[in-house]
Amino acid sequence: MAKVGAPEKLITKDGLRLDGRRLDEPRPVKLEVGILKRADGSAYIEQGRNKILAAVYGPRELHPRHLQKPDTALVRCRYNMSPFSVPERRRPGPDRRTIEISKVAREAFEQAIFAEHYPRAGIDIFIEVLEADAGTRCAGITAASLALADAGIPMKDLVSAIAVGKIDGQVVLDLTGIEDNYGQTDMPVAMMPRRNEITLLQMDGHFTSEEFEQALELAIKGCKILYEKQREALKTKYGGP
Amino acid sequence: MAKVGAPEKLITKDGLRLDGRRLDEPRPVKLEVGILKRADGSAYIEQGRNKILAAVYGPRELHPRHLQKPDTALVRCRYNMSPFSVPERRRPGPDRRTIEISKVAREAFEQAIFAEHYPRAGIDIFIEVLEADAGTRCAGITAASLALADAGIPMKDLVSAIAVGKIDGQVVLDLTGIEDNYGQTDMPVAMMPRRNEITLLQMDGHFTSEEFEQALELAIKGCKILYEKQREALKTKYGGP
Amino acid sequence: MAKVGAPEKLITKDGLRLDGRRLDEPRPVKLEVGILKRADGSAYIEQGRNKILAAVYGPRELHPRHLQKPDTALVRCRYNMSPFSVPERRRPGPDRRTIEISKVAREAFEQAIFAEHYPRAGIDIFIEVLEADAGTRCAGITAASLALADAGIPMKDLVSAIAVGKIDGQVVLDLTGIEDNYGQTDMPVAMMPRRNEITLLQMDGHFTSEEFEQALELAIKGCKILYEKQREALKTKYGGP
Amino acid sequence: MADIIAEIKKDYIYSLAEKDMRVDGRSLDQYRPISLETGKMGRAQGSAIVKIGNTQVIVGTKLEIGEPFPDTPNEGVLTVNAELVPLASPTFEPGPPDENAIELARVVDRGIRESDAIKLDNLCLIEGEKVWVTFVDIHVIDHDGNLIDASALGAISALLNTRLPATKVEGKEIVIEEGETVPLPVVQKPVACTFAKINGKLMLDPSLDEEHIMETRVTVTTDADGNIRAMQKGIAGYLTKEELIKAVQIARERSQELRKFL
Amino acid sequence: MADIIAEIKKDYIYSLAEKDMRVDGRSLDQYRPISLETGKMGRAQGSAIVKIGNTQVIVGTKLEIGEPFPDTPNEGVLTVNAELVPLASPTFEPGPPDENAIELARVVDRGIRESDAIKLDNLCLIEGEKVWVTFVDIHVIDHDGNLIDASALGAISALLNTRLPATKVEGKEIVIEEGETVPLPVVQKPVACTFAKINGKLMLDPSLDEEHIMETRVTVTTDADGNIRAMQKGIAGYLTKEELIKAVQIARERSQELRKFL
Amino acid sequence: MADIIAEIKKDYIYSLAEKDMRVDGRSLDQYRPISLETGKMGRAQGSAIVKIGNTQVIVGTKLEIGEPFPDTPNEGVLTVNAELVPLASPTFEPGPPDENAIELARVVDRGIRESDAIKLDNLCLIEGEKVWVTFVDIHVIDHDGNLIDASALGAISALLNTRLPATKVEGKEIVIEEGETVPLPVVQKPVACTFAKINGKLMLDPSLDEEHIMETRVTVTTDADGNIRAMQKGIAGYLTKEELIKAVQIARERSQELRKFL
Repeated sequence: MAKVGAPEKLITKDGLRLDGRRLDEPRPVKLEVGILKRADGSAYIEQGRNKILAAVYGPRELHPRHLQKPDTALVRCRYNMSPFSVPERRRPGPDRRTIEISKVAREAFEQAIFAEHYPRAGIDIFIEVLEADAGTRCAGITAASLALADAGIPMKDLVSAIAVGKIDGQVVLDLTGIEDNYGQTDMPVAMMPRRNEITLLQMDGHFTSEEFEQALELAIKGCKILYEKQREALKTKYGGP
Repeated sequence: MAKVGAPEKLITKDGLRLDGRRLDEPRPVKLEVGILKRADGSAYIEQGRNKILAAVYGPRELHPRHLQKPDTALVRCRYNMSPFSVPERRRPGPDRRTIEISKVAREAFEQAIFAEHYPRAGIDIFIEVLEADAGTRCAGITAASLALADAGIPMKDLVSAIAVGKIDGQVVLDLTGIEDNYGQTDMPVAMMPRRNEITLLQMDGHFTSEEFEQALELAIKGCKILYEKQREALKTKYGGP
Repeated sequence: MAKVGAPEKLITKDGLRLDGRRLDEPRPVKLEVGILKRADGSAYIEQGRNKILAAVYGPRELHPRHLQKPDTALVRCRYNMSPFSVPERRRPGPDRRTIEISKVAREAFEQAIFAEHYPRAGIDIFIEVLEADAGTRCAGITAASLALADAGIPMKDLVSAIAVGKIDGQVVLDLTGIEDNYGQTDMPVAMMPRRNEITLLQMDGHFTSEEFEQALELAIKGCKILYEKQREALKTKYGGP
Repeated sequence: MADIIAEIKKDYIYSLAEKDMRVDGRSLDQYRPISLETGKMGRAQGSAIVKIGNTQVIVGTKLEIGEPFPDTPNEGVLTVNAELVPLASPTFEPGPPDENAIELARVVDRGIRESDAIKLDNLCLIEGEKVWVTFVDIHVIDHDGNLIDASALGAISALLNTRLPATKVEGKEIVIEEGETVPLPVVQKPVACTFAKINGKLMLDPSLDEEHIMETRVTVTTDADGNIRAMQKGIAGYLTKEELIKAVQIARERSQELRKFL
Repeated sequence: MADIIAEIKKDYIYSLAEKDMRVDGRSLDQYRPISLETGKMGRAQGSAIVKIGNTQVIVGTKLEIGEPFPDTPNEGVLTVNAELVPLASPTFEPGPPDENAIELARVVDRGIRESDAIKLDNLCLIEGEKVWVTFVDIHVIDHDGNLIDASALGAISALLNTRLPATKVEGKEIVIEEGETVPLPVVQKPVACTFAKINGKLMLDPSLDEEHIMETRVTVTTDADGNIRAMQKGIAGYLTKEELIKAVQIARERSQELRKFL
Repeated sequence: MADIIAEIKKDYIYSLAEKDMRVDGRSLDQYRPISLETGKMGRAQGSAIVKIGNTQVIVGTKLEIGEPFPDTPNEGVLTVNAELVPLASPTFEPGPPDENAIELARVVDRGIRESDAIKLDNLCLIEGEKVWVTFVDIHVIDHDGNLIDASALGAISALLNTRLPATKVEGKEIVIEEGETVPLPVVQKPVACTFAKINGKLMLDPSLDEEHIMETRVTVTTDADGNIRAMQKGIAGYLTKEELIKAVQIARERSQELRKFL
């Protein structure tokens, strides 16, 4: 499907991508922890052009009451995009895409959080995309993971996330918007890197089974890179060895 | 009001209708009881081109609680059309027409169900139109009545329903879509045939008082025909003399 | 900003307005108390072309329960316009403008009502605009104040309201629709006249600080005129010295 | 307490019904006092304020130029809407129309539409492209029973009171002739008569107290020639064939009284 | 009580899982009995009724002429929607699609879209102006587990069953050639295979009882050539790299069985 | 417990107010520290990040070509929207804007509109047909009091930062000149100053703790010439004539400080 305005190639002759990255190289990442006053925990991520805030409230009393669970906290997640985060102004409010992303992002954390420590409570994760350029769900999860830690929510491990994909027939790490639009495949992955437990995986496009295995390896490698950056950000905020 | 695409006549010279029926003859009807596994009771009806499912859940605990009635069950009904049930795709969700039909269909059953046997409970009737060709509220009620019986809900009598109308100046039984669109009058009727209690009656178009009486007689006759078919369908499922 | 269809002047050579009023003269006002049977209190106002009903229900049991306040009544207000109250048919239901007006009108009364006499209760104020010609929020508040009195709700004082504005560079009382559309400034004010407490003030347009003071004086004067009319209307209904 | 009072009221209404009597002294087939004013709503193209007893309904009409439906390219469009604003009753809630408001609007709509009250083909401006859309907005302001008859009477009355701007068609443009108006082409006078069935008796024009305890409800809309144009059984309960025939007969007679107000 | 029964069921399913067995006697990578009927819905342009065990899904397609998206001016539009109507399960509520219905529709949509199943460029009528819009409506009527595979199978089957009106373009007008139809250009057969992970074992085509206690869920959509076109991990829990690779492998094999129904 | 702490805080703020002092050491007519960054949001046509104390608001502008309103056929359209996203405060709920968000947006909107800050007639492309629509989206991300002033400052700042694509009109077509942009024609700098009334004292720029216990609130929006362009009393409570005049006077003075950031 040739689309309007497609670039001729996404990988140059010297094997680099349009923004100069190697195939297995993530975009530059900047992470900051604890940047909001009202939230119980918060973090900010810049990954390429992506600019995303995450905040956590809780454990706190859960309303309406009939949602309370007698033996565990209810984890909720809301992924939202600001109206000015995308090329065409976005109408405020959830749409089908953000509802699905909110669901899978929540599910990526349910495995990690010791929710059973807080029966009847609510733990709310908010991801606000301020500027978007592909991979926002992964970047949002990476930031939300830090916001959870900043809020003091006990977790088995941090959750780290990154997308892999296929462009010009090659498996690559961390697609940009242009690579996502004109490439063949996109596969966001989230995991707890120390435990090798994958808690989010979606994929669309085209992979042979060999490519899938290669991509999965690369995603795991990418998550581990993000994991180190997350730990650094926490150290910057909280110190430690 | 001459409409686009109207046929010249709805009754032929030999006194038959476009589909070959006599004036007082219902469309072919096929009824099946107990065709869904999850529902507490269910039934399927084909009446002419109409294809309709009905299911019943309950008596069951009613949520939200403030709807519970201390001395009787709350009977609810939802008449819904699938997006592909009509010539132009229908947007999912209720509209003014389906809300009104849901109301009058529920009211057609409230008289029949021994709701007072189940204080605080809810009894939910669902009618899903899969293919529509006039008379769907009546066919849906006829099917829902069987679903209620299949769910073991005690009733004073089965509710049977059929529409009468006027086409080319003549009172006829069980209008098709084309007869409804280009005829003069439509009058859906539901009743408990053994008790001669009419629990639904709507009418629009044009009847003299004589025509109205004639139409009402015909509707009662039609309901009684449907009633026999309902009893047969229950026998097929549950046996008996 | 010259608008389509603007009149050349809003104040004539002899210093009168298009409808013949002096600059500091309110429109003719007609007030009636107790005109609805079901409401606990009601009133009707005509002010120029404005025709507005107000009704009060309460103090009454408040649903849903989680809104109940342990030490005071909850005051609610709904300002609504009928579909036929404005030149172009208005779609039923609240819009941003009516939601804001409902909020500031409620706030204009919260100071006046002894809500703490009725813990856990609800007091509902409804304002229905039947015909609109500028100043409807003020006229609605003036009427609602009478409806509160008619419902026997204890208040520190009646709330009286009127708008002031600037047309052709002059500060004037009680704008008509044409004056509002083609004038420079609109400033609705509500107050408890005997206490000199201003409980609603909004303004948009252009005032120098001198004009603002002049306008505020005029608004207070206008509220006091309305106050006398309110008292007369209550006397007509309830008698007294 | 409320329940006990309701029970006492019910017993009283029932015992009167046995003697063909009603709480407010009316006979079974008698309306409460009716009043009707038209043209009071200055922003509406037509309007009516109807009172039946303490029930009060305001109906306003608005006309807009819009598109016809594809299957009736040379007819204007009629839209009837009802708002049960919470000012009118402690049981009405703010929010979009519920099933009661929708039923009310649709029953009134069918009465007008099915009696061909408006010559919709006269409201076509450019076939398949531009027609007059007539909005009939029913605004219930005081609910003391029998909203259907008050609304139906108000709707047809407001339509009879409606004037629309005179227009000329120039090519594909509609030119409004400033200041000139023509009456809406209303050619039939449908009127709804609603009965409560209480203790087996049919009571015309039920008051709210009667509605609270009625077993069922039926509305018969007739035209000036005595033909039936729309019917609606409402709420739970049942009617027999004989009861329906009787309701039709009374409606055909009593509707003439209502029609005198038009 | 419900909790105790759930606990007992869970223990039983877990203990069977250890022996690679399932409650209904299936092997871990075996589907329940499948049936598929097409073309039964007479108002739809294409339709399929799918049963997998007791799970039943009806899919209908409708075609309308509409506008293309600005970035794909010469392609038709595909819209997939799923309704979890409350008739199908005591846990489904009336109302707009919730997150489960939306996820279901989007997973099915991606399978079709990403496998280029429909030649969307053949559905362009006038570039940038008029294209065929294909609505795929998934109507779940009995929910006994694994709605994704049943819906995906139903969707592609309904599309293969779809015929659209033959058209001619005359200037800027689309002329429908009455009575003549052509098949929808469907060129690929994507099929979804969903696994529940229970006690560490991957179970293909989970029943509702299995879904109630599964640790996590993963769907693999493949095309006829064995390529992966879409994946979705659902609900909480996790998968290892090895589990994902295994799921892909089984899906590539077992999907061929499903494809025989097409 | 929460109540007791609230009570103690209130007493403390009240007793300080008597001495014209505030909890954070400010004078009554003093703002918290203010910072303002523009142009950081790369997908917006203009943007600003405003901090007043711990309160943080991001405003982004977007421009689209759309239709003018019928009564202003040769003017662009301005739309101001505010989202109180739940990330910003434990009291904000997801969902459509509530009355607080709507009031916030409308107060900011009136300040811009009524001061004629944007030359809307310069945003007309084809009279009566095509104009620039300017969306101003206020995204509150940390709520520590006085959202109105932060949002108003952010809005005018983002507008001043906005560049729109250069266009040529060729017949009825709008041709975007790739890469070339022109500034949005912003000609006035309205600024809002909000006061809390606490223990009878007017406190400029209330913090959240002050807002929790304030008796009433008033906002005065002035232009660079010291004229009043919009006012809004908020929440319950009252103001006297003298208090209002004083608020206007302080706003006229202090707004100049805010305007230095623009």
